[in-house]
Amino acid sequence: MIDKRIDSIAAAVADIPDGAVVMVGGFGEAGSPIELIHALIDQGAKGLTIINNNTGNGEVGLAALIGNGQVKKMICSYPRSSHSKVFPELYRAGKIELEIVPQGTLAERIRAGGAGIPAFYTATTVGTPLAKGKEVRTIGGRDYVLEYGLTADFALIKCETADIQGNLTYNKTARNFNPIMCTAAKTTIVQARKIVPVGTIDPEIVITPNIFVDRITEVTDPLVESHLIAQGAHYP
Amino acid sequence: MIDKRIDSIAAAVADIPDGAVVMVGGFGEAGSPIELIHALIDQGAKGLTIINNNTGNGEVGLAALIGNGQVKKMICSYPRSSHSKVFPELYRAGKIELEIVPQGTLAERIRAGGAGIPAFYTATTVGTPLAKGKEVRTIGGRDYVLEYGLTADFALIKCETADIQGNLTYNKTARNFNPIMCTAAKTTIVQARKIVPVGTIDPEIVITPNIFVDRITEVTDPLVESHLIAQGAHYP
Amino acid sequence: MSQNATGWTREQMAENVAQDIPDGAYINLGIGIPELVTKFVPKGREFIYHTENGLLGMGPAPDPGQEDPELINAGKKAVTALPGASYFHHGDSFTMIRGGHIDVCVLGAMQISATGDLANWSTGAADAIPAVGGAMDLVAGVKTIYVTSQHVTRDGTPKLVQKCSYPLTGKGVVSRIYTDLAIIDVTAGGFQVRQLAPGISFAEVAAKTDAPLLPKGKI
Amino acid sequence: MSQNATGWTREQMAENVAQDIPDGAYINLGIGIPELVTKFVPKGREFIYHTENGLLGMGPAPDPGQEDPELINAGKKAVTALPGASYFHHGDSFTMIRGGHIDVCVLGAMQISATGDLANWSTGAADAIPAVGGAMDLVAGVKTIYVTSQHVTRDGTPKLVQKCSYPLTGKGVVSRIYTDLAIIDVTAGGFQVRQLAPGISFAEVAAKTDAPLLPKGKI
Repeated sequence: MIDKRIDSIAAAVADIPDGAVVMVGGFGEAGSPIELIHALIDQGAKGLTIINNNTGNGEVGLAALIGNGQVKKMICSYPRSSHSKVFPELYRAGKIELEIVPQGTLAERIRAGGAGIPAFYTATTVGTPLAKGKEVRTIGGRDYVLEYGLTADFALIKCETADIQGNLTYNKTARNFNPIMCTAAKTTIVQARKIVPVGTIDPEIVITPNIFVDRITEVTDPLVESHLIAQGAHYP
Repeated sequence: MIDKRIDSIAAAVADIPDGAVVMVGGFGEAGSPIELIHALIDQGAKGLTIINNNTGNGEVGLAALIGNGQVKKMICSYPRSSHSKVFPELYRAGKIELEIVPQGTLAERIRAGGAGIPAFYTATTVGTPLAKGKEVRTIGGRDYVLEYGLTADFALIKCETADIQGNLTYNKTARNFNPIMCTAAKTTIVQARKIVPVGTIDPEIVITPNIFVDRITEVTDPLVESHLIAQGAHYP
Repeated sequence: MSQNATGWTREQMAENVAQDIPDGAYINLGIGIPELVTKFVPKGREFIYHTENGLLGMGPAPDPGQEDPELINAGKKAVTALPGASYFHHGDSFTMIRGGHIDVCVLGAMQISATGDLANWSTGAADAIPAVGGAMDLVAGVKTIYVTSQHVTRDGTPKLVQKCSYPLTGKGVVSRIYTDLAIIDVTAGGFQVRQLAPGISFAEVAAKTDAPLLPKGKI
Repeated sequence: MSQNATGWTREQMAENVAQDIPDGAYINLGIGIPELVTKFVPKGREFIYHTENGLLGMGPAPDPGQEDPELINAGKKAVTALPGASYFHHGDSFTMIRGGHIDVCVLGAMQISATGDLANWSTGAADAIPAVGGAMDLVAGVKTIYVTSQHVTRDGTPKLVQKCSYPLTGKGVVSRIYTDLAIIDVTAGGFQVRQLAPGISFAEVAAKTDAPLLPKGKI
């Protein structure tokens, strides 16, 4: 029986090397794999390129990974938030690179990367500074810019329920970038609130089919980022 | 309260004009909106361009629409089947045009059309006769052909359950092209085995969100194409 | 609508927007005044709200204590899901936006040009950290873009200009502007007043607009 | 495996393929001999089957009378869904194929060239109706393409050739061929025997191959 469970969170992220490109699921705190991120802080890989919509909040989760000096470059749409101090300070000090990508283009680039589409055209950014240096093509009388698919070495994913072979469901708006990131990484590592036997999840409601998942760990009672921030917590 | 129900199948397809581009859901008989197709035969629109993976079976459903002389052009991946005589005869007689598109490229062109992506690159067909006349571009050391998004004036869709505002679920492999076609047509017309009140379908299991649906009709006990063919049936 | 010598309030601006949105519309609302549109849905109409982080059928904020950290909107505030809602991933969410399926998007603005260019994401200042979110996708993909904003900045500088000096969000995308002083269409001939706020004169609006302004009814 | 003077049977060819597929592999099987692979899964291994019309975890044909016309495979035959299966639409199904997520695809062939070109969709005859289905997507996207086929056509014409005369399905895509006479790798140096069927000589295989054939173990 195929079984993709990994005993510990630490083991699940143990082989992420320095310089890896890592997609991190979540939009704000919803769907953010905070335990996997903290395990990556413990593990210590450096020079990472991180793909996420934001740059984390407070001094936990993604913000803590950045604050710990492990991230060389961020690819994101919105590197600001009301509780985010870590990224702005590093960015202004020239200690972290930033590739800003509109949210929908970021999503489509990830989806394209997972779907074997190396490049596509989109009207988003046409006529704006973010189109600078990009190929523009007129199709059917309208201008579009060329954008490239994005892939990663690893994806860190949070889901609600996983079966042991990797079929996944999500909780509400925690779905966000997680399913498309599962498709775009060589190795997809998932923290599930609950792991269930094969055959438990109705085939009609599987959101991420098991082909896109490599490793699963159970985190029954995950940390809640906004609660941690309210408490003034920091990691490590 | 938004309510997208239409009283009759005939009313649902009444305004499809001559020359319309119509996507028809289904792969083989699974997910084929046979009652909507028969209503389109009754309605009589001519010179249609039809987008479907196949060209129908026997002398019912899509094959009957083609046999009735209403179709000017087929866009499909596989215009043959064990019970399909109608299309081959018309094609050999030069009475119908054919644009052959690999199944995955067909799916992606429809998905792109629905997603506002006018064009994309894919490795499918590179080095084959189907790449003839297409732009080839080398990206990351591999060759890809340029393909364009597909949209339609109407989509005819079969689903399992619809709520009255157009959230849809499907049955097993009847899902196939239906959800992506819902996104790519100006007007999406759905036959549902069952129509339920708003709030009945769990938001987590909606496959087609209601934004992609315009009209819904209930067909509680749809015809089964393979049964009709076994009976030697033909339409009208 | 109560009269106000200094123009419309934020609530009245949102109400003006809501009046122009048809029954059954799918809507995406930006942060700030646009969010107030939900409070002024005209009688007999129903709007369905989209939030780009993967929810269609978004409802109001939950009661205090009922927040779910995994049910939030694009502004990362707790929301609810109404009956008929659906969840989906970011790829599908921007299929709705980029594919032209959302009917109306209401956004705030830093500047709007006479040709409908919108600047609302960056001052272009050297030390600013660029942050665009979904704004460029929305203006490129949604059928109708409405802007609602104060007519001038806090220091009195016009936001309606001949040409934006801030970096653009999109080119030629805005069709109508709802300010505290007037409702203004972006036409082939430039800015044109559609309606003046009670007690506000055309001359006052024209004086606070840094581009030619056409009166109502003229070409 | 029983010896057979005229080479391997269809079942033995499928068994040969199955032996080379690792545990846990995601597989897409073409129509004909490839479908027989499911009968020869080596002990201790588990394969997961994908069918391009939207099912992962496809199981065997149902018992007679248990068919569901809406649960079929890409060949439009009734199938079942195993525990752990999932349904998805065609866009997502070809994300699996084009995105390189399927490990192995086993296909039939009309011709295979010494550089791994595959022709299996059209004779190119003037009156043929072109019909490609998902074949071109599979060979372009799946990590490993195995072909299983009789070594020659019914009239004795070699299928392994220096250059395909039929229209291509894909260029340089086939990595290994399982025929009734031999298992043959497509290498940088051309066709190379990996294993001969019991009772079949290298000379016989070489004589029935319309391209240079390297013996096992050379370069």
